[in-house]
Amino acid sequence: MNPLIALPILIPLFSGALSLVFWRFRGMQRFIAVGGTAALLLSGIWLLDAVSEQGILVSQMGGWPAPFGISLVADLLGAIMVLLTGIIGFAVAIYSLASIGRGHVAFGYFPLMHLLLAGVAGAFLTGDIFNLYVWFEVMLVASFALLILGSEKAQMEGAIKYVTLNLMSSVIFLIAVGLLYGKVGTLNMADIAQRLALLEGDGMVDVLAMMFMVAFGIKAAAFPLFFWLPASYHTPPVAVSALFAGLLTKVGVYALYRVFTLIFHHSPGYTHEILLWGAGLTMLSGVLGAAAQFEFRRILSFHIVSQIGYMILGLALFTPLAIVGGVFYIMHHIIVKTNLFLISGIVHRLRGTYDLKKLGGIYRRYPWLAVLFLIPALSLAGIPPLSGFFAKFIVIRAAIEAEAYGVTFIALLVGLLTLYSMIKIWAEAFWKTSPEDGDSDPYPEVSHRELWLVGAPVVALAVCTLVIGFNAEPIYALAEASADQLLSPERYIEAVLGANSEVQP
Amino acid sequence: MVKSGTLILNVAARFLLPLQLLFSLFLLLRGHDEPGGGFIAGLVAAGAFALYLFAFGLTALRAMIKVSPRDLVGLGLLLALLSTLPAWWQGEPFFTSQWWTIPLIGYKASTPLIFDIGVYLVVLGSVLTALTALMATDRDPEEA
Amino acid sequence: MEPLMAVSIGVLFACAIYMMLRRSIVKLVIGLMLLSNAANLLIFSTAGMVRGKPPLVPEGLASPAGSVADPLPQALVLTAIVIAFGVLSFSVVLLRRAWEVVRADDLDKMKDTDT
Amino acid sequence: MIGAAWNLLLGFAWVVLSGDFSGRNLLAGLVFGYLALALLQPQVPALAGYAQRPPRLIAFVGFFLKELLLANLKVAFDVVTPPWYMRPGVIAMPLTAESDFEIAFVANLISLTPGTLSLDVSDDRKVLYIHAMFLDDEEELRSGLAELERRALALFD
Amino acid sequence: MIDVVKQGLILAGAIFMFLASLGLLRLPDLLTRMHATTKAATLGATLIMLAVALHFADVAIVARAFGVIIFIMMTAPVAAHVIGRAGYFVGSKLWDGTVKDELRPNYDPLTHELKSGRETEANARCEAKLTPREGDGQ
Amino acid sequence: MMQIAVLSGFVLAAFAPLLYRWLGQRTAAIMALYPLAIVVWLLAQWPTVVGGGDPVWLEMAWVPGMDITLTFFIDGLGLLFGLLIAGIGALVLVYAGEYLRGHPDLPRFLVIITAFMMSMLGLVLADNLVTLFVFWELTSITSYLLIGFNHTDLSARKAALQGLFVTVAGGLALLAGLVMLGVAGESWSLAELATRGERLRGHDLYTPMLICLLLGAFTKSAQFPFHFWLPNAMAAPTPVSAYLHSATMVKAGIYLMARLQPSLGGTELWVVTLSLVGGVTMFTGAFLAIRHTNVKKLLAYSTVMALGTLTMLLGIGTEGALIAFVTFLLAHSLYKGALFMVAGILDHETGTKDVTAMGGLRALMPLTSGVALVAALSLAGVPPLLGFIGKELMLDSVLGASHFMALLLLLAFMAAILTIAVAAVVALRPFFGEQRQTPRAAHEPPLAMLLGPAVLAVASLLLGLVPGGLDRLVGVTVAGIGAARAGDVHLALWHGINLPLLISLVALVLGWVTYRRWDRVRARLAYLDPLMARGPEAGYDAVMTAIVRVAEWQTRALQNGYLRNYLAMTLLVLVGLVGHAFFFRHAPQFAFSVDVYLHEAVVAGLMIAGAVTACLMKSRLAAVAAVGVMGFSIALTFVLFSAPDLAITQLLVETLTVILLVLVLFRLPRFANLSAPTERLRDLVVASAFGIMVTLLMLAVLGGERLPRISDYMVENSQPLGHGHNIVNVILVDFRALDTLGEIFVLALAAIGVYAMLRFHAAAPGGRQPTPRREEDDG
Amino acid sequence: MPTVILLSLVLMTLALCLVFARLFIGPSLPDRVVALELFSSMIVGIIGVVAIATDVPSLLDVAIVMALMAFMAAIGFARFLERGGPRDD
Ligand code: NA
Ligand code: NA
Repeated sequence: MNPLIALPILIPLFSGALSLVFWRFRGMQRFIAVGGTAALLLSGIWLLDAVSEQGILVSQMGGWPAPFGISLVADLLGAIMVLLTGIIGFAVAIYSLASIGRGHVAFGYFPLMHLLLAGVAGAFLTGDIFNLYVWFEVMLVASFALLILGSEKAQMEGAIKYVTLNLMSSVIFLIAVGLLYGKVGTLNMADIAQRLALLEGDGMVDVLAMMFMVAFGIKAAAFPLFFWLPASYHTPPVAVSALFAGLLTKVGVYALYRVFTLIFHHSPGYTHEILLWGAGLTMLSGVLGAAAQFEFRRILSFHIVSQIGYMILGLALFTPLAIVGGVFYIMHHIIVKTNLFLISGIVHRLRGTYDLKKLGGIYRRYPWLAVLFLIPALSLAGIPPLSGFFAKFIVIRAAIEAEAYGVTFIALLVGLLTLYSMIKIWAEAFWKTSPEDGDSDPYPEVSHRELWLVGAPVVALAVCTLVIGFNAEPIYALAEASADQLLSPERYIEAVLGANSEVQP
Repeated sequence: MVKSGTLILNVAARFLLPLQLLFSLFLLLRGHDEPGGGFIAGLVAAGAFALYLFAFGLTALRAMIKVSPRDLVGLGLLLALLSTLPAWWQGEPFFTSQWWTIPLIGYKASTPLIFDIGVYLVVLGSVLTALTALMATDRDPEEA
Repeated sequence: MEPLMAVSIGVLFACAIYMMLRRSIVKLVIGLMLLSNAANLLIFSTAGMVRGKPPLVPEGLASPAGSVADPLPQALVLTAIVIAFGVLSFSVVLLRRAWEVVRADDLDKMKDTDT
Repeated sequence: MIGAAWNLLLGFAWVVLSGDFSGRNLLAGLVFGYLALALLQPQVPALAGYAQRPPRLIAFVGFFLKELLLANLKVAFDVVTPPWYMRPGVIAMPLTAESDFEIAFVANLISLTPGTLSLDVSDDRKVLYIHAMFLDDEEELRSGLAELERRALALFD
Repeated sequence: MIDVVKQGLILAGAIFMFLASLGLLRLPDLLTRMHATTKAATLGATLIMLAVALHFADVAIVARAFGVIIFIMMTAPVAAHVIGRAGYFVGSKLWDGTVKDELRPNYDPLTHELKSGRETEANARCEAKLTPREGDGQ
Repeated sequence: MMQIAVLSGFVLAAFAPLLYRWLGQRTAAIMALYPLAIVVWLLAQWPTVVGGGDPVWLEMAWVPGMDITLTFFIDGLGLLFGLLIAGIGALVLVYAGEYLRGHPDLPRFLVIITAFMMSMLGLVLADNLVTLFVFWELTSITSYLLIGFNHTDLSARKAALQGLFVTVAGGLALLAGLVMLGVAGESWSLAELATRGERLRGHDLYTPMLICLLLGAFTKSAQFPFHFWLPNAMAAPTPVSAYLHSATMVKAGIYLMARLQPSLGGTELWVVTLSLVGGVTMFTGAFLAIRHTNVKKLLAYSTVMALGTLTMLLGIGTEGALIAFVTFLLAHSLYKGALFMVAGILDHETGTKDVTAMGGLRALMPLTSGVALVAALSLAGVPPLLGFIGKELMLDSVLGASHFMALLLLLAFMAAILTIAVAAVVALRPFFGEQRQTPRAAHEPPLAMLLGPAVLAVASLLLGLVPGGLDRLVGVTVAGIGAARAGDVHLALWHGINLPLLISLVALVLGWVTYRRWDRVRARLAYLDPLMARGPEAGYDAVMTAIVRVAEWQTRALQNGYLRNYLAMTLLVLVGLVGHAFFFRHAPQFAFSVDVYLHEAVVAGLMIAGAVTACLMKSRLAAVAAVGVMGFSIALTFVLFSAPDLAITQLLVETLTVILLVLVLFRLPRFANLSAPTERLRDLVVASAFGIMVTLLMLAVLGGERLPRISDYMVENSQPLGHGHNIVNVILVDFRALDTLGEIFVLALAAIGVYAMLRFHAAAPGGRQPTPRREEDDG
Repeated sequence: MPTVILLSLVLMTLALCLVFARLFIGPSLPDRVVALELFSSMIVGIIGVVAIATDVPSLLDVAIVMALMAFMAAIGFARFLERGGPRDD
């Protein structure tokens, strides 16, 4: 029992509410943005530390005993995700100070950002299936609003697809929750797990599993449910893209991990086999999508899809090592992907475009930016000894150990094509001479202060990537411990419901 | 330019507004025991203002409610959030309800009630924000 | 009643999906309205429907005399209705803005962002 | 207005003093309060005319309900029988009512009685346009409407 | 006795409502249909609410039942007025059997001005009243 | 420690630009001290490793959880490679400092090449499979950056990409192979795996593992058919070519195969594959070399030939072959490094790389020509140079090959002829004959540039004259890479007149003839151009094009921009998966009684009618009104089934929604019927499938086993503990207040979104800085 | 459930069907709005009867809200028409 588990939710909620109260005061909003996200980051660090020390932490909201109220549960996976949320939130907040225009601030950019983080953190911490739906919606509506902020044509077009398909996912989720409640009469996930075990052999369990798989599959942008992502992620201001890229799909992945390790783990031969197919096709279709693109952010967007495949692969293989790989992949990916989007934003700021055909000459003019790009880009492609390599290595090792050779082949091929995309960006935007070079100076003037503000988070995230790579052991140990927890759901159930809980009549 | 409302509608709005607002308060305070509660009450209040809006127009509405609906939203959220904290002060999990009896009138106040008031404000503020924004753009289509 | 509701909800969902598959944005939004209503009804009726016993504790009693309708799905639906309302108002306005910006009701004309 | 407030106050006072907080007791308190005010009325100028209002109101409600029922039957009869007996049309009814409230009140009353429906008030507020269903005898209709208006306005005197 | 009255009220209310719907379906034009709806439905609801008042016979509930009656009487005509006016002004077609229309000549569809046809006598008074007065009879 | 040295090497690399700022042009030469120090250190290990035959172990942990260590071990092979890498590296650094003098990107060059050097060192010293792979990939990336050094040049970028793509593709296969190796051998230590050959060769995974590993090795060391990237990599500055494409990177694949020889070698598959691929590569390289006039290309193809030879020797795998392998490897590194640097000198001094454009340079640059001659003689395998010993041993091994002896011999013989011709072209053509006008007036290069080739050429000569100095090294190395016994090796210039010598002599003569008729040969070969165009490189191009094609096709097919397709796809997936689970994993039970009053049925019917009407209406607002009817009917359902709170909420929301819609629709166009009938039919099918699915699921849940509810607790405790009589409200504000909190945030967010959409339009065309519009005055 | 009440409920729900028929037929938007308005008024009546039938006075609150708020929809539609929205839409 530790009531403070709620802090990572309450802090951004408070920041968002305060920010909204002070919507007329730009300075105050900027202050809250930094302070709030820093507090979130600190609470994330504290939480991970506490969970590592004390095991799974639970708090019963409202003081109602376990299956009746809403439980907040922080196991290692949840705590890791919260910490990552804090890191990304803080990085994006700093970046936003320089990259977000006054108009966006005046119309609620910062409150939306806080509340998006709150939704994400809520989803990671809740132990209640309906409450998960609520946090999904908080996150989703915040993302809707962020997506359209500015009302440009592309934003509108992207938003319609984003909104519609995500709402579809929410409705599928809701249907599944409704049916689940009708079936087992409870909403607490630990309780559900316990009760569904009683119903083993009742095929409805698999049917419900499929509904959750599709609902979360859409959120996670898995094949063939990812359409909303490439249609929209490249349209909003880049800080928003970065926030989305780092966190949103990962909430879907997290939900898949949670549900398919805690609740639906009884017939992996069926459910996880389907996940395996999904993972392979997701990797492949995402990376091919990127290969066809010629715009910085679109390439990155498609790669989100492809990388999601690796994460799902970890879950689908369902061996201890595979889960370790999946968790490791999530940690690595969130940082790297956010960073790449942030860098694309700097490139855009410097050169005024995301179009690779129109870009060029950055390597010559801004070598520091080139280095900063190479770190996450090569990490994304799984080049050692960066974080992405270890992530990929564990997953592939797990796949080979599980004798899933087909998907191993796909995973390797996708690694190659990922590198191809990153190199495409590198060659076109950085190495190539700019088509506009020779004109006096066609590019917007960027002040030093601004460059520092947008550069600092990029550097920090790059350092994270390097640290994860060079000092992979602690991260690996963390992922291993987390996978260990995930694969013994009885510990989660015991933590939430108490030691000798049985299904209460 | 079309006039905001008709004489009959205006009179009706002027009468119904206090009635509806009163009713909404009634629904709010009584919601813990009978059908009602912050959300329903907030919607009723928002409907009341919407009627006023249709009858008298945006300027009149702004003149009447004085605060910006967005402030209502922020305040409501803050209030709802703050209502979760007293429990923490008592060392209990967030959201644990606290009940006090207000001395003189014997009224039972509680954090759930404060929470419900927050809900009320948020609902009212949100709906009004949307409605006023829509009406404002409706008023001058060339701006779009 | 529940089986009848099951069928009705199925029809509602079918209508919703059919509308969402149209090319007109307005129809899309109407489809969204139908969709959320159908989902709410589903939660409500899957939990079981009871006539004339609302989940209220009579004055002076500690708990209702006899069984009452399950209050939990009602609370869930209430939350879901509110969320759906928020989302719907957002989508409605989004549709209007999209129309103002794109100047077309035809969703097929909104595919620049994809390829 | 002041009279009503006093009446309410007296009603509550009764409830508090008697210590019985039930609705029935409040009703009793209100009735007693009314009677007290009716007695007091000649001495207090602010209460002038207060005592007359409730009976007038009750009489008016009775009149109104009678009209409502009868005219409804007439429309109902026309609806259920296949041929149309009605002779609808829009007429302009001159208004004696002056204040917004009065006009609106009258207009709504007219709307509620079957056979007539207020469409709108002219911009100069002199005329109420009414859609009537049975214009067989326009003069009778007009006088009936005038009677309704007179009785309604009498409530505010 | 009360039970009989109650049941009578309920049935009467139901019948009036049914008639209202029949009228809505049968009557030939918008304005005549509105006659059916506004009154019959109000009457039906009123009767049923009286039955409710009789049934529960509790002050709080009776008050609520009367509340319903009053509210519906306050709102129904307003709604009818607004729709009728809007319908008429946007040019809803009147039934062929309509005998007269004193409004049409006084209405300017472009400016939405509605004259009374009596301006000449009292132009001055009209000017004075252009701005609606605050407050009313009470 | 060596690991620290390698890692600090990377740090040193990163500081190169800073150093350059302090030290200027001398930086490269000063930085060369670092590899030199490593050479010294390695030499210090010589007594242990070579003298005592004991590998030196340097233990270091990295990621123990993943079985990854940073342990280095230095045995004969490691020492040999280490010395070559660090030694030639030092020379190349000195050379490059001069070659790129004044080049603006010299600091960046130093960064990358130092990093490359360290990666290479790590690669050959690492004991752990994963660590080996880490350094392997680092060499790919750094070499990519080096090949693309002239990054503004499109062809350089293309060549860089090609090299990277091929080597990384192989690298990924290698990764799979290494993992299989680790899994099958239950160890991640190369040294340990070397002792588990029996088990590995018998393992089920042996064949796939070997194929994957060889793919990695072949691509990296430019074996046929992956050889094409290497000549293209000549787009790199010449110091890079001298280093990467002679001594180091391309040898990484060779190193790996040698390293794996004890664990995996000796099987039929191994022998056949390696000797055939090696032989073919050997011949291909030599044959293709002769077609070119660009001196760097000539050398590059001859490198391909050498790499093929080395692979072939590993494939033959006899003790003799392994001795030949080590000797040839060493010889090649020395002369090829020297020749490339000479090529760089020629390019640098004359301004051209075309051999036919040069002639008679001997007079202008005598030192260079001498160095070139010595190195070329080694290449040609002429005594008394080390190359000769290597070639003789090679031919001897081929004669002892167990498989395809004749074929291999033929290939080796022809390769030898061609190589001799190439050597002559490189070393004679520019320096002898009549003097020609070159773009730049040629003269002797600065000493720093001559140092490298001279040292290497002299080494070739010395080691050729005194090969006995290598005996121990070769012996230890050969013992380490799987020779049956650690035989005493005696390298000698003269083995008497034997078959290999005769073959060499014939080849020498024929090679000379070929050189004399080189121009004609080239002209003849030109006829083969169309055939060449269909070579493996065309395959590579086809693959690249295919990737883009497939990608575009897939994008068009999947991400086609049509929301309705996305939706339909999503729903079909859902219906498909759920339907499959429903019918195949589950025996649906539908046990229920229909207990309905007529009025309830009518209300349900109205609900449906409202929804269907909304779909059918031609007019938007009529559809809205129909939705309103549906909403009111739902509210009525809530009233009929004991949910007053829901009923109130539903009808309030319905009313407000209608208001909202009406306000918005005012501006919108009317419904248009845009879809074709077939599309509508398709949509109807999708929609019905979804509807039927939901209905069936509900019926199944209603008819199946149902467990008790947690809500019973709430009903019991709402008043006593929650102090409220309205249980739904108590749930909302107390039991599940967190849900409600989230819900009001959703509402607030939606309001902000709506507000921002309506009032804030950032994209004023042309303007970059969006401005808020009257942000203070609207509510 | 007493027959009279059942009968009334059936009668009123059938009446709802007739109203719906008008809404379906139209032909003009105001006709539909009138139908919707009548629909909501009738629901007030139905709620009253259900309250009696089930003896649940709390349902009256639903009726009050309905009586007080449902006409807003009609006002919204009217506003649309007055601002020049096409009446056949
Ligand atoms: Na008739
Ligand atoms: Na009338």
